[in-house]
Amino acid sequence: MARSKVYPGFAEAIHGIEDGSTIGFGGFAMPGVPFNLMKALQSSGAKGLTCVANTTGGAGQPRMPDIGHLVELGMVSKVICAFTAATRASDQLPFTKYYESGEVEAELVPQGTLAERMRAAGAGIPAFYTPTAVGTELAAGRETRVFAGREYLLEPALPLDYAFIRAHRADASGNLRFRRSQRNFNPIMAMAARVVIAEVENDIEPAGAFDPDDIHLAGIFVHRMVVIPPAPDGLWPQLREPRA
Amino acid sequence: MARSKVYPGFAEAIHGIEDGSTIGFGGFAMPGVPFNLMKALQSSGAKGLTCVANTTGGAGQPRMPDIGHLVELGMVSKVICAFTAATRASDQLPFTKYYESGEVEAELVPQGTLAERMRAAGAGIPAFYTPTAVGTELAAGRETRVFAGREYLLEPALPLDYAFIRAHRADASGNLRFRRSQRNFNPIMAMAARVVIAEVENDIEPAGAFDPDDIHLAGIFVHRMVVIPPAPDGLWPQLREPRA
Amino acid sequence: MSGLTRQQMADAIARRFEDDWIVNLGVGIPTMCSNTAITADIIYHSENGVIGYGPMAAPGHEDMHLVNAGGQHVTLKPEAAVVHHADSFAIIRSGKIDVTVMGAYEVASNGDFANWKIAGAKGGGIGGAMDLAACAKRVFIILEHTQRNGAPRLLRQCALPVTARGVVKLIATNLGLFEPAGDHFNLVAIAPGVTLDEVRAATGAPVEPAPGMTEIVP
Amino acid sequence: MSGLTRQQMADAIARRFEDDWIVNLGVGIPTMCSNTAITADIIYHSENGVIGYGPMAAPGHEDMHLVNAGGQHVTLKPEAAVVHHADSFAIIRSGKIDVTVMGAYEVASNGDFANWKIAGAKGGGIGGAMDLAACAKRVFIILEHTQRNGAPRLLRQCALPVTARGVVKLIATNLGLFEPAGDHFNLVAIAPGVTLDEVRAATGAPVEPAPGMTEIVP
Repeated sequence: MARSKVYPGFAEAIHGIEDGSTIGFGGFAMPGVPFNLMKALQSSGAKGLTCVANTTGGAGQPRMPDIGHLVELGMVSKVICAFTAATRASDQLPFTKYYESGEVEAELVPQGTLAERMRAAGAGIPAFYTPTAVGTELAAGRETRVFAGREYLLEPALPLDYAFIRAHRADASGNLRFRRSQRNFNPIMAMAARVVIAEVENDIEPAGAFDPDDIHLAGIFVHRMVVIPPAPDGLWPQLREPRA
Repeated sequence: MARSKVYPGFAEAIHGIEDGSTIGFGGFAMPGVPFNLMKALQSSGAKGLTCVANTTGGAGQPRMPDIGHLVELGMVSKVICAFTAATRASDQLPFTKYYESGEVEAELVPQGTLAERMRAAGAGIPAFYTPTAVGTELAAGRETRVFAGREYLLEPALPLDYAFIRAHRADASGNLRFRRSQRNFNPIMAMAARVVIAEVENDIEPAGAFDPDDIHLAGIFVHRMVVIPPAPDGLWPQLREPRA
Repeated sequence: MSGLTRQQMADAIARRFEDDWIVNLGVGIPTMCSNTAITADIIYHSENGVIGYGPMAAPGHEDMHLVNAGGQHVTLKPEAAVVHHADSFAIIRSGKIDVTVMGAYEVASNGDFANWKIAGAKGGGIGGAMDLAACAKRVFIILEHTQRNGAPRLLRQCALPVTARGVVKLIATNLGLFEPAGDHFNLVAIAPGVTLDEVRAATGAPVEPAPGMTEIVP
Repeated sequence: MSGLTRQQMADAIARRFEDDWIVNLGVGIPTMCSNTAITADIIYHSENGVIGYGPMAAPGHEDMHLVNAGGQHVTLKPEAAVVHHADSFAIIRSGKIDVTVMGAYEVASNGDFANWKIAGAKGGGIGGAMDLAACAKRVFIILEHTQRNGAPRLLRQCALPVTARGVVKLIATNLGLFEPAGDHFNLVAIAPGVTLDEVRAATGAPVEPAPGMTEIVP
């Protein structure tokens, strides 16, 4: 008989993250970010992490758990993100100070390449070619190749040890559904990861609750699940404060 | 205002297929095969086609429209399939005679590589590496490369001019849903194609009929749709006769 | 010589959209294109996998699961569909975006532009910009014609690290609409109350009036 | 010396399945593994994107939209999920299939096997076999020990073009269970009523009884 995938709390669900692990954090802006798992990770004592996400975080208010917090706690050795600095000269990300001091490494990756590198890892593809970033600073010194007269950049797969994701609904076998733009990086990070830990916004439903045609991420990819409690115990997306 | 994507019949929907086109036919075994579009194509007069599908067809009974029919009509110059010969010595595919005589070319591609080559075309990836077929006759003389100690084969994208697909439900904007294993190659062939023609098993529903989270192929990929009439006017999957 | 407002710059771009185009709007002024009243039937695509989004959600009616690439709470049109990030960028990389409209720090007459890295910064904010710039059928740029200190943003060559090379097709600034033309910009349409000499003085590359140059009707 | 029936060969393989394994069964004898009564909780995966299928559909209760990779009408278990072909092979290529069970024309003591091309044929039938063989965690093969004319199918080296090299972990034939061991096969378990000499005589490579060799209980 298969073991239950449901864990009683976030700390239990993230137990055993090894130092030096590569962790992907799903989400884009607020929707689909595993805020509760990220918060629990802050207390885990893990060190030397490589953190993969769209952004290092911290540009908006209210500030929710992000990679920047893990950096501030000295848990991170490297980030792999599509945003590693603010895009407005007047802003500064929490991460920036640690990056500029050399305390933390960063690999800046175009968002589509980031997504595709994880998709490749989840698809057993070690490397692929993309037109993105050709002719830019990011391609400097790297391998390119011409196909049908156009130049492409070789990009390696990006496998993850862990994916922390957030879903709207789950059944007991781990089949997940995401709502609206909550889906974003979550399914592909799950496919790229060795161990997938999901925080879920609704109570876990019995296996068979979803039509097999309507599952966004199959249960074979999902190893641990935790139901998010109502606020204030659980963290939920907030409206962003308007920018000046 | 956007033009209607709904066509009155199969002949109208496939009108204008140019000689020399590359056409992908969705489906795996019976589910999801665009039988009606394939039948209409037999009368189109198109020549020199490159046909892409899981199989050239004709191994089972009852025989439904397949690539073999197009070959028999002299419409095909090349097939790209995961099955180009029978797997039982006692069987012979309709295609075989034409292949052995040299009348038609064939590219035999492992099924996962076939799927991924079309997925790559639909994802703007000109080429990728796969472990499949390394060390086999299919890799003879081809480019391989070692990543992390394992050998991989370079595979090019496979773009299509047309994808003929079959779906269960559609809305007026072309959003499609497939049922059960009907999904198979259909969405990825659609993503790889310049023009996508879908036969649909139910009446076209108004835009908004599906939850945006429950769409298997977004309408931006679908250009022409035809509703399949009830049998005998429309072709529907049949039970296969048991093998001896 | 103030020229167009930010909304008017967006309007000048949005009026170029054609029926059935799939359009991706970048953060900032480009998102204002969706406010422009146009007759073309447009499908808006957002990097985070939203196909067919509509106007901004009214305050108090935000769907907390639904944002566009700028993090704004949008609404969905009836034809909307949601995909994951890899499929969303499959759409982008395979050339299905008819136009991407982006902001920029600099744009050059050779079609290069720069919008991901501030001078002197370590790191940058690329987001989806490099994928869109390399792969969309058309790249349209909206930016203020000059920096706050008056230095030009339309240049012969970009000084900042570029986002993509040779891809920009059309530029809207507060002074007009421009097309990169190699060693110069063609001025396709000029903002009302602005003179060609003023445009030339504010531009870091030669500017030639295009044949049939018009005045923008804001 | 007839040895095991086809179902008994499948049973001998299926009893090696472990809890939570994701299992892919090839066309022919391998599909019979799903008839074997085992206690392990298995998830069956089919190349056409069906994850978590169950027993064959009862005659008259077939779902015309649902087949496994062999084209048979199966049923779905409550935990089932459907994906498209690219995602299905993403699961395969990324190594998430714990075991693939396939038929073969030939299997060699170096772990090679051949199942896609008949001698003298132009073309072949690969299907998902090369992806599964190259990428599954374990490749188990079920085949009749000899051809109809008595020629061996277990060889030192494959004569037919191979499907993958060095991947086979376990082989069930009507005469026993074997492991490729380089220059010979280890006989892990022998079919009842069959002698080691009979096995050796029917095999095209040396056969050594494995330490602790057992007799198969059909």
